[in-house]
Amino acid sequence: MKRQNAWLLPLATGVVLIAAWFGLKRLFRIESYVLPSPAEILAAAWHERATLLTSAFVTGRGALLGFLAAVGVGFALSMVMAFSIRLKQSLYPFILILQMTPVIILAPIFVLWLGQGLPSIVMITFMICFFPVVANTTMGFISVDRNLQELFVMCNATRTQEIRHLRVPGAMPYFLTGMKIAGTLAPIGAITGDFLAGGAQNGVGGIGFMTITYFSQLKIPALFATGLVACLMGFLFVGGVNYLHWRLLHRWHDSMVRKE
Amino acid sequence: MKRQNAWLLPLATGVVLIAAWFGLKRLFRIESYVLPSPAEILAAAWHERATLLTSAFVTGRGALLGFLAAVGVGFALSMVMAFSIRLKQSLYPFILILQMTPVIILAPIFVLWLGQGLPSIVMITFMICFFPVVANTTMGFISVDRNLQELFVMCNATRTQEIRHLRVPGAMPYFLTGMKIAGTLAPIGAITGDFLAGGAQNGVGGIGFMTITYFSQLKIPALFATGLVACLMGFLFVGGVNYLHWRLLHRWHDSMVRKE
Amino acid sequence: GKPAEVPIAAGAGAKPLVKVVLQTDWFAQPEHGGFYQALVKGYYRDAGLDVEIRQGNPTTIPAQVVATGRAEFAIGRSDDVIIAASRGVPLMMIGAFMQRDPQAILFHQESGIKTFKDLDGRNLMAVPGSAFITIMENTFHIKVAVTPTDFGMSRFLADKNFVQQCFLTNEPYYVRKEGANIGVLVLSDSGFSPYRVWYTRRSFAQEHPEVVRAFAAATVRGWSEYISGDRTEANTRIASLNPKMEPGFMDFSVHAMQEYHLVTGDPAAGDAVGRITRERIDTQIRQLSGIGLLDRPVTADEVFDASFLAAPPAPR
Amino acid sequence: MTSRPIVNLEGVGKRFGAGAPVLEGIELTVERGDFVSFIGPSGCGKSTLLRLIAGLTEPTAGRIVVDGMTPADAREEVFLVFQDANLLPWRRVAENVELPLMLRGDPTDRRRERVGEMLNVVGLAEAAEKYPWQLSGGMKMRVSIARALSVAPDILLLDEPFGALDEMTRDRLNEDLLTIRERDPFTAFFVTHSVAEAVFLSTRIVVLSANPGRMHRVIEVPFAQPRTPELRETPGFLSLLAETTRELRLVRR
Amino acid sequence: MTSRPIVNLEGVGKRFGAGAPVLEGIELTVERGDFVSFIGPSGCGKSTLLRLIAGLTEPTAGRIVVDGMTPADAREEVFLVFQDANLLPWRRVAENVELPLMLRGDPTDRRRERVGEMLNVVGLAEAAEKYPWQLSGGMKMRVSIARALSVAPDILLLDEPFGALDEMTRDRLNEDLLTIRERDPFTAFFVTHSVAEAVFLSTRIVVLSANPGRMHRVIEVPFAQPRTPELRETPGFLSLLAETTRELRLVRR
Ligand SMILES: Nc1ncnc2c1ncn2[C@@H]1O[C@H](COP(=O)(O)OP(=O)(O)OP(=O)(O)O)[C@@H](O)[C@H]1O
Ligand SMILES: Nc1ncnc2c1ncn2[C@@H]1O[C@H](COP(=O)(O)OP(=O)(O)OP(=O)(O)O)[C@@H](O)[C@H]1O
Ligand SMILES: [Mg+2]
Ligand SMILES: [Mg+2]
Repeated sequence: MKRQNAWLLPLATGVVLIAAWFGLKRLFRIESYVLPSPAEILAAAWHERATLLTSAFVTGRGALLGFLAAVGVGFALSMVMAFSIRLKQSLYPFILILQMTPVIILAPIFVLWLGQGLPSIVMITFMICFFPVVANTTMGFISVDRNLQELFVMCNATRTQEIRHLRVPGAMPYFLTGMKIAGTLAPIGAITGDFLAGGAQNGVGGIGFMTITYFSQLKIPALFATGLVACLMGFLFVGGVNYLHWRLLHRWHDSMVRKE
Repeated sequence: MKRQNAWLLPLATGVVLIAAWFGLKRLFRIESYVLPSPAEILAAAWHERATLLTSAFVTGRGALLGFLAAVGVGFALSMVMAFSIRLKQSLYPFILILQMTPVIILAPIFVLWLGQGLPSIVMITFMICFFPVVANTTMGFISVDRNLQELFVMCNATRTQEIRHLRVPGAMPYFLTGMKIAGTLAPIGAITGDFLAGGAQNGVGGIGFMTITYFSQLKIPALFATGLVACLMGFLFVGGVNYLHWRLLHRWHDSMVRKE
Repeated sequence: GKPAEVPIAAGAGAKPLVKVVLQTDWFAQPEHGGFYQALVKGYYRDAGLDVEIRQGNPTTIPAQVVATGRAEFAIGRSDDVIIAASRGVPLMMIGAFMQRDPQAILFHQESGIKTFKDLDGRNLMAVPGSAFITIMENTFHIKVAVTPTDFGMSRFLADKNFVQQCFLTNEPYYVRKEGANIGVLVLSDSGFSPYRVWYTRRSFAQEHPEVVRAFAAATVRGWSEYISGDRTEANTRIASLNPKMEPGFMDFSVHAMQEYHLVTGDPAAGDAVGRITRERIDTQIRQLSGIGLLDRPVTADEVFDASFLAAPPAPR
Repeated sequence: MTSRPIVNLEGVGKRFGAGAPVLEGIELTVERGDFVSFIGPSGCGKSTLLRLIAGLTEPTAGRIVVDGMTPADAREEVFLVFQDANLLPWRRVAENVELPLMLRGDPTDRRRERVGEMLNVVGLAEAAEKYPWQLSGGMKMRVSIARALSVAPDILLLDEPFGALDEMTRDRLNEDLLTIRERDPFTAFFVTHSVAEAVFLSTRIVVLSANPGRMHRVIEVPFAQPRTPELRETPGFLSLLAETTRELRLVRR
Repeated sequence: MTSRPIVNLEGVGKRFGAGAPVLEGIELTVERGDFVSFIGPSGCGKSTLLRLIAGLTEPTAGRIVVDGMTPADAREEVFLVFQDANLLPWRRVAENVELPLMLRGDPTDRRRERVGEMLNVVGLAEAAEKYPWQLSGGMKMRVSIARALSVAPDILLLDEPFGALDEMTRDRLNEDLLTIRERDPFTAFFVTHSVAEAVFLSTRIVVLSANPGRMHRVIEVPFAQPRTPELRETPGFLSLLAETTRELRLVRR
């Protein structure tokens, strides 16, 4: 497998998909106010570039902070739950409840307590992103090799040591997967935050704000352009996580090591 | 660890949390139209039981179908991508794009093509749930033990056989984790579907429909009651996945087997 | 209540301004124009008030914000205030900045809809739970199926039989631009005619009547001027706050407010900017109670007090 | 008769990435029916050599021909008993043994029969329904041996198959191996640390030196086939054992 | 002198869940400084016995006392060389050896020094920076041995530590083990399949029978300490070797 294929193939598929997109649009005579063509979307993105850039910055900040909070708090929570099965049994159901309560119900409370804008947006992003981190990390923690666990018992390791030196590194592949999911959710979370708790300062809101705006203006190509921005932002996160995956695992984990 | 603790501890934590809830409400004089008390929520749930039951049924159907579609299609997609690294390189970016495009942008297209109601709701639920399944299963597929992989090479296993008999069972712990995340997302997805593509007959739609209704009528305890219903529904899904986890892994996987 | 510690006196230039917050129900738009007019023209300042207009968004519950003291004033429909009052939220309407609600039902001429009766059996994209829907159904003996609004128009454009809730001041502009041949049914003609009001929490009205009065006077002045005077400055401010606000669109909005007499109502029938009548509030309470939306009985006195409003300017 | 050699190694060398070479200049021609043992110090490249013949890894120098094909193409005729048991943790013992037969599509009946037979050979008939985590180390290796034997390959590569077994089980399995070989003749490549085992089983013993792994000496084992347990007591056997041990001592770094 | 036995097993039995008993009626009193070997057929419960003494699992019958404590409480004095290498895949060789020292809080300098020393003993100084997946089977086991030796426990449990090693490496490590024991005396429990190894190292050999694992015979090994390589050639050694082998043959089921 040559290195260049990593770029060539998705590109080729992309071309095929975009061709299909054009084709479908033609074939079914889909109007641009329903599904604009890629060209129209790019044109709209270019036309609105100033606005989109500013709003990408606004939303990106919320997404990044929410993502970091979700990864940090999610990891910490899983770690706390790894300390004792009792803690886990006590906490997990409530983590589930937090995850499963539609954010629209909680959003007004966040806004009331944290005020409209960044803090609430970060909180909403956090709410949307944190569970995949918790679920995966927890599964990683309990999937630890029993033989290695016995080694740590043999070493009289404290629970903290066991978690730090055995469970944390062992759970990395799971944790990173959770982080990747959180990465794709972070921009969506921040955009939802824009909807639910954001606003426009000086005429520029986040991507979510622009999404409602374009939507209510029937600027459908621009609407899709916000989707494009969301995707680009998401790719940054996923790219970051992939880099971390490579950094942390390439020396030892089966998902990376190429055995000759 | 006694069996009963599995129930006692979350119950105890629950009591503590609910006490704290009441306490906070008292202390900060939080009015019920901001944060109702658990008792008020239960009373509202009881009062609206007929409506909530019907809408739980409506949304539950969408959630279940969307969940099954997400699990099925997500698993199948991961499997397809496991067949060749080229396929994966071609498909993964587009799966990411699908996941990362805010659903509100795509919803009108779904509604136009699939019509309003169940099919669109299922589609939206699917869109929201499927990526965790794909991300986890894919990670599971690539994390397969290299030594076992060599065994399959030694056996002249076809790619299909390798996937069926090595990667699929080996990826189960990852797949089940993805499924658990999808399970918590399914009710949220269906509720979002209710928002974006649902409808109502005789004033009763899905849970999402009732959420907006109560929201717009400022029936805050009833609004929280819809959250309660969403959580209950989510618990059913998570419970189902946990059962499956137990069924599939308890005989051999480190997360379950208790080595004496 | 305790005596006002805030030094208030309308027009008392030397005294420090009293800070108040107005929570709106949406992003800045011409439907809020009078408030911005009063702001940018300094009418609030002249009245001794330092007003901050805080924009709402789709999940803002302005009633909550005012009731919990995070804002002094908020705006909304009178029926929402009545409903909130029946849920124990102590609100007090001060004045109506729109005598007629801009909500309407939008349809394609091709759909054959002429009157409310023609909506029978159709899908209507609207905010679920809106009181007007049930009342309309009862009034005209029809039944509609409600689809939650997605705040968009794509589905409307794509389907000639699509019917959706709209603001007279908003959606028609865009769909006409796309060439749709549309018609509207104005809600205030449906037998249910709420006001758009500004309100405060009851305790604030009791404790700071001067503030409420000062705010009311400046607001009425702002609105009167916005709807029939030079609104350039206010519109510039609105446009600076909300990128959606293009000049053409704002002109359309204002024009719609004028054409449908949304702000002024029908002067011949005694309507005037700001005015709320007990009679109409009573009617609304009766209608809401009739469809079971009120948790407990509400009286007009609980929810509005016309006394804060100076005598309305004489109709021209 | 100029029968084609079944396995031919020509100047085979192997290095992993940019590391030092692990194997160098391995020259070996093996006829059908040969039983070749490799002995040498830990880490000298014995497992790597078997993996090269199995086509699980590619040589970085020289050429390997297996039955006229590349090792990868010849894999149908070859099976490897890995140094670790390499069992699928989610399959019971019998299912693990069954795996290669199932993968190559043998009918269920034949599979069951063969599995039962081979579990008997390794003395694990009673453990058929257990999962790998319930087995002792030696039991796991025996499952792995049963798995390889059930395939009845033309060429069997065995990487220290009996290292985790007690001497008695080991001797019995040595003899079973020879018995099976008479029924289903196969060419064997055998890695062991037991010189006695090597001398008893082999037709040829390759002594490898370490760092990098080179062929130190090839010792022909002249005893007749079939071999019987009594061979172990004969003077010829003991003297070859002593000689091989001496050679092995020479290669210690 | 009535010195307290360092390990005492009283009627120890073990069964897993509802299965057949694995061990039954194990009675053993071990004095400080003893070197006890266990030999017996594969699956007879040798590893289980070591895990019981290490406190990694509980007996289902009888009682185990280690230095006056329960095995779990005595764990600070004990270390086990597992039957599998049991290395952390994300730690390099040196880091794996360092692990127990780090966990018990030794200062970094002492740790480094000790790790280097022990890697030298097992001949892996050059592989210190490798990851486990880059090692051969025997190398992994040697890392595991180095890890246990670096701890210098009072009681060392060794589960077939040399099974994956060639005879030369094995003999040298046998001797190294004795040398280390003279410096840091420890009580050893040693599982092996090599009778010669058992006779050379032990003060006592316990022959176990299988199904369930019972004590078949305890053989006292009378040779003086310290033992030298020459012992292997003495007639006394050879006759004890023969006797032990005979006993082992008796317990084959
Ligand atoms: N966790 C377990 N659950 C059930 N049975 C087990 C478990 N561990 C071991 N056994 C059984 O106990 C018996 C003894 O196992 P053990 O590992 O102690 O044998 P051993 O003497 O060390 O054998 P070997 O020489 O092959 O390593 C075996 O029959 C095995 O199947
Ligand atoms: N995948 C790998 N990457 C890098 N080096 C490797 C790899 N596999 C093996 N080696 C190195 O190759 C050498 C030979 O390994 P091999 O497993 O063939 O030894 P061996 O003779 O089988 O030893 P043992 O008797 O201990 O099993 C070792 O030094 C090892 O470190
Ligand atoms: Mg090897
Ligand atoms: Mg064992």
